[in-house]
Amino acid sequence: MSESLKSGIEQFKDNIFGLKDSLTKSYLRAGKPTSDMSRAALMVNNFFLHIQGAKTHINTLRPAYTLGMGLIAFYLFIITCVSGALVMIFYNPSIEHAYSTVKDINYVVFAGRLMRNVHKWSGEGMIVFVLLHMARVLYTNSYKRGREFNWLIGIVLLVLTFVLNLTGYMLPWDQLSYWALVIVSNIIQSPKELTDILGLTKFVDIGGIQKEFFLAGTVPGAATLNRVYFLHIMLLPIIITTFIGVHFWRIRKDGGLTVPDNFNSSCNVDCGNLVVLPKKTGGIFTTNKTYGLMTMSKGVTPAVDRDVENTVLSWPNLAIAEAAVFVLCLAAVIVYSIFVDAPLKEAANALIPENPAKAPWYFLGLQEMVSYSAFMGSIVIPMLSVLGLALIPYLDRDQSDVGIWFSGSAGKKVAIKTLIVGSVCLIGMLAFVVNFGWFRNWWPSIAQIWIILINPANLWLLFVCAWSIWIIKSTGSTRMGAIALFTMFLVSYLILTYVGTELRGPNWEFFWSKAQWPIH
Amino acid sequence: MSSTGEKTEIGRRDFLGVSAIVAGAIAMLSVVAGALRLTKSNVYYEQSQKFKIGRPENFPAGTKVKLDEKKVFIFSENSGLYAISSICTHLGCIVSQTDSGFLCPCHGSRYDGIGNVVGGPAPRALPWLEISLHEDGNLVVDASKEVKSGTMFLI
Amino acid sequence: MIVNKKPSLQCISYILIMVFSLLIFSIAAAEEGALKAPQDDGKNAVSVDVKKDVQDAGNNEAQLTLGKKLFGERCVVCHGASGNGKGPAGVIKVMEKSGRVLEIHPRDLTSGTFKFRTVSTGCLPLDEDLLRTITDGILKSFMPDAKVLKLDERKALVAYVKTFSPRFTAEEPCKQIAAKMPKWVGSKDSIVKGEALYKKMKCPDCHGNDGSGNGPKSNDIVDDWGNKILPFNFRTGNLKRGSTPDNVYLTFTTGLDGSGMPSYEDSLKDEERWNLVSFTLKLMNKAEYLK
Amino acid sequence: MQSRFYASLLLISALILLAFVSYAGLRELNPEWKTYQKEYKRLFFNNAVTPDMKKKAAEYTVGIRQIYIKDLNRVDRCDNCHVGVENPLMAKEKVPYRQHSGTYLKDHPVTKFGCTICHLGQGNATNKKEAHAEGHDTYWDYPILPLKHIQSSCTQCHNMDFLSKHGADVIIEGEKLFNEKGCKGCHKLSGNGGVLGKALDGVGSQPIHYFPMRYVEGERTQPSWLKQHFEDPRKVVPESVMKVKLTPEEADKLTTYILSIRTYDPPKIYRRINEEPIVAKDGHALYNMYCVACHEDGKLSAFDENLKGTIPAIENPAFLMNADDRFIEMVVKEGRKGTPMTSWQLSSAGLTDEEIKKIVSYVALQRGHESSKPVSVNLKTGDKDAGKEIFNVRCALCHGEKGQGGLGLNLANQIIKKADDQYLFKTIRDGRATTPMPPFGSTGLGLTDQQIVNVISYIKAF
Repeated sequence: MSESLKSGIEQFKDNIFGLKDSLTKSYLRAGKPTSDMSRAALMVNNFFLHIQGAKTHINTLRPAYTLGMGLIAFYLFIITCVSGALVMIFYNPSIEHAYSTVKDINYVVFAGRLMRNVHKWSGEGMIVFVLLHMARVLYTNSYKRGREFNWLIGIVLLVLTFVLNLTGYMLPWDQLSYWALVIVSNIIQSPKELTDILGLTKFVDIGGIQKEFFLAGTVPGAATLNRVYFLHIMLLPIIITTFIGVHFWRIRKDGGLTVPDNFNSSCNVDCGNLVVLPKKTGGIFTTNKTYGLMTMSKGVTPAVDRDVENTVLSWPNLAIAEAAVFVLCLAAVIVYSIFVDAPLKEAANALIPENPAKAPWYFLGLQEMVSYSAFMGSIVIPMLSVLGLALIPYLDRDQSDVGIWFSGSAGKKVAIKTLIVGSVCLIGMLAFVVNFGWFRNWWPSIAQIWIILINPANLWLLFVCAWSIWIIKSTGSTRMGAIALFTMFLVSYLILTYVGTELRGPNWEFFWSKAQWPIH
Repeated sequence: MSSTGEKTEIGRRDFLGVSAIVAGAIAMLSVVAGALRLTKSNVYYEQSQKFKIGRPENFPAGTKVKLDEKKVFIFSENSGLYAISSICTHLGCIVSQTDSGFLCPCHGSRYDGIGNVVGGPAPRALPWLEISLHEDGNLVVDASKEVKSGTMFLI
Repeated sequence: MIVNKKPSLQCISYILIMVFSLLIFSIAAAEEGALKAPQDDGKNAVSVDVKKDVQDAGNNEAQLTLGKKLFGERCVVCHGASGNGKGPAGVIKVMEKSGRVLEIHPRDLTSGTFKFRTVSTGCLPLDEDLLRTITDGILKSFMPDAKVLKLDERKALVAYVKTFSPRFTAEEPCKQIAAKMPKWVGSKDSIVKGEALYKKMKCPDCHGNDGSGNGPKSNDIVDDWGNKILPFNFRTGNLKRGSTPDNVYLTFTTGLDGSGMPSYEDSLKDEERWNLVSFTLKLMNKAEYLK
Repeated sequence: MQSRFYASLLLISALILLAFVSYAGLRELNPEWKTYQKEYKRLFFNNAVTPDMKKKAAEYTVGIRQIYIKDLNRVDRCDNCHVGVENPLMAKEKVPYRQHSGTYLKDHPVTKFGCTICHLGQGNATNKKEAHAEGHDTYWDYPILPLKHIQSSCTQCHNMDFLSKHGADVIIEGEKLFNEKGCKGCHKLSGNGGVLGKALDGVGSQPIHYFPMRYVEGERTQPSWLKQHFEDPRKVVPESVMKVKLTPEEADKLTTYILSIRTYDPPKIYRRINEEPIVAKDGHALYNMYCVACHEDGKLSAFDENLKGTIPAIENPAFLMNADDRFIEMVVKEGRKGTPMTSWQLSSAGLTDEEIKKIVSYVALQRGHESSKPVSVNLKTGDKDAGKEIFNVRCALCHGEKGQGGLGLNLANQIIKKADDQYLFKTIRDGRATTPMPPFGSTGLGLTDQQIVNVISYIKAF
């Protein structure tokens, strides 16, 4: 009895001294990552890491291939969330206090201005990197072989990124917020343009209902701010987090990142810098291990049909790469935020709009199109564009040449040709519109339907479609058509955004530079 | 699996890797530290703790006044004026005046007429607050400054 | 599909693109041409038919009778029955935007002195000068236009107005001065030169440094009849005789007889006068003439 | 056992991050106000003479603070830099360490009033540029109020009577100018006044964007705009028809007064306004308040290039001789449609009948003793068509073919219809001395009485 008691105390003592080991073991399950086996287990057993494979293809780790875009976009999202939470501690979503609490964040919160800048810039950075990530996926032909649906999810994430940014700048309740709310609510209402023409408004006023639902009134007010706040900090983050999860999960399920069919297995010197190459024998997948884990998923799965030679262990190769990119990303955002302040305009004034009332840069391409027709520019054309982008993987079913930039030199030529033709024609069209105006300037009493049907934005959309189809016809490859279409999209977004940001001044008039703006 | 030859081969790499991870960890810690500092509020949206209560002649000897908004009792006796905080030293409820002293409604702390604890969980006496005379002739109570129990303000 | 299967289609498409681009550029180029100096139609149109018609206007009785009748109806109120500028309406006062009060004295037609001419200073105005003034009126002075009258009626008025002053029978008409605007008028260089001349010729004494007519002498000027007059305020942008560069040039060249504005025909070279025009146009903020 | 490339990337990024986070941290720990507070502490300690004061100075802690005034819904952080405003020892130091001038703080304790209630500026801000809100890039609607206009803040709580007894001379004179230059002739304030200009209610607290700043010279602030507008209305608003021109000194004073017209009312416990005694104003004062901006002394009949019409000389004896009080009162009450002359009765411009009567009798003071001989006019004999013929040749030059006015007055309005026939007849027959309206009667330009009657029947039909 006494002996067993003593041994119990001894055990207890041992347990106390053994706490460090037992905690580590319980956390790591397979022990420290000292062997290939335990390194693989670390990846598989960790909740946050298990969405990635135990082994990673070398191609995935080549910076020149992925450019890290998707990862950066994700990290920016993480940074946005954390900095957003920190800013939220001080922000008060009421029209009386929203503005002054944001001012407080700027003035009396320790590093508050910096944190707000980080939140703002990482949010805007997301737009840039989501777009770049999209471009990378498209140009490396990586939306194929089971990845079609993930492209769709990516499109959803793109739209969500825009909407999150939009709802974000509505919160400080400054002039920008207020007039953005006014403009956005009227954009939401703009289907009325069409229902008016069709005479349907009196039966079902879709635009009006949407607007009222969004504003909870007829003009932006306290209730609107609460709705936007709810969207920005709760609904949209939940949705986007979910979709990001699905997006990652699908990457894994769809067989990881694309790899060229003829990936060069004999790795050159660069490769040695990037990863620690496995020895010819002794890797976990080359010995007597089974592929049990992998067979749990159906379809094309990583590593099974690949040469094991071209994969390396994810821990530490992938892990350190991801850590490095994260720290780089954070450093870049903080440096940028130290030197560039997020804008905060005058307190909201419902009587005096800003002139020009410009949205943030990423919407100015849209605003340029809105200046032709609200309904087409802000609803139909963006919807058609998103639809067109979403359908790319389904209209281009050519399964060859995945994982190669531009699918080779032919694609590069098409991209360059499209870039030149697109820029010249779009700039030419804008020059025409700036110089001569459009229907309303020529025939002031013209019916709105004609402007809805025929306006520069529509013509441009038709031109883009025609060009892509012509490319398909002339090259005989739907893949080239996809490259042409997407290049046109990028060119349009860039040029329209540039024109909207730099060349449009008060009253949406054309100016070569901001220095020429008349002072208000 | 690990031989001595392998160790020397990757020794330099390990140094690079370890220093990178350490530097990364320190950098992240500094960011976290800054973020934590951020959450501490630098300014408070509170009214000034100093307030005027009126002229001395408004408080003839024998006056007992409770200033609800300022959370303070003012007493005037022949020997002078004194102010006692009405905030219970236990958990911050507002005490009420009884015949024998003060009573806290929340957890039953009892104080005598000059604020000393006579029962309940209160750890210490109700604080006496500083009274001073402003240039314009008004009395000023500073709720942020405690004075020793029994300190009278002499007019 | 093989690329070269239908070479013609590709060819046509390229041509279409090029045509589209060319079209845009040519439209842009055409736009530039359209922006060139606006037409000065009103004035030209008048002087053309004036030349043709005034010559065959005889001094016949019928014309003078008609002229007298019209003058009695329309002009007497201000210019008086004897044409001495002392009609019953008297002096008209105008408060400029700047708050300055201008006193407008109707022209004394008996002196034969007229401001708006196309001949050298001291000369009698040509018939077409008078006809232009009667037809278009004088801006800002309440001398109304007479466009409701037929050309014959206006010519009759000219003929009648000429009877007031004996000078019209005694003196020979002078040679007309034509304004031929050089291309460089309105250029920056010309404006700079003009500004130097403006100062050199002591224009600021009356018109002020910024051209607003408030120079140091501006309150002491009287016209030939001893009435107080105010120097022109360029800032208003509207010259009484019309604000085209040609009119400004003519004012410098012919002077405004009867007022304090001298002729610079002899003291400045033609080129210098045009430089002065450039600077004046700038003072009047006539962006359409500036380069 | 890591890849060299990514490990180096991590190391470099981490060092950059660390460097900049440290930089940002240092920057946060050393804000602009800290240097002021440190310097203040030094000065305080040096200036202190008694050991008590020395002790107080030594106890002074450097740190951010704010004045939160719940009743005014304001947060002022000005005292982070203007540290010594309440310290008598700092009376001779430079701004921002100096004590507040005068004895204002005695009656307006900082803890109760804060700073921006009087001085404006951005109370939230903690750096000079944004706190003073000078320059458009600070994005604050109310830049700090220049000291010369500071009295405009007093009216929030005090009435003019009080201010006149306490040396607020600028605003008193500003109000006087406001009343005497006829501002209310065009601008409504609290329901009284004309309609040509914008109503002035709350104009002193309008945000900067309310004022078109394009032509404003120097600082683009409300006071600059107002001042330059009063010196030369068309300089800042080219299309303005405002007639008043003030000297720079007057403009400053009027600006101060206009800036005091704010919408924001402090809570009642702050206000010291007793009901201002309503002093009945005499005809002259009323004339100055409402009429003088356009009619000036009532003796000049000039074509006004701003209003694009001739402003009648209403104190011209030649006019008063023919027009009786009843007619003038009717014009003032009803206004002249189609001209800038608005209706002044209670429902539209807020003037009581009594006030209008006072104005009329003031105007009528200039009337001579002799009144014109009555004539008999029978409009029934008038021939409109014949009148039209004469009108188009003789009258239209000045009055316009449709009577719309020009050099001559507008005739196409209800006042002419209601006007006394004798008045019209005599005006046409005898003309109006000292104006361009000539006598058209048989002794002047030769119209017969019948022709004049024809013309009258024509113009009454406009």
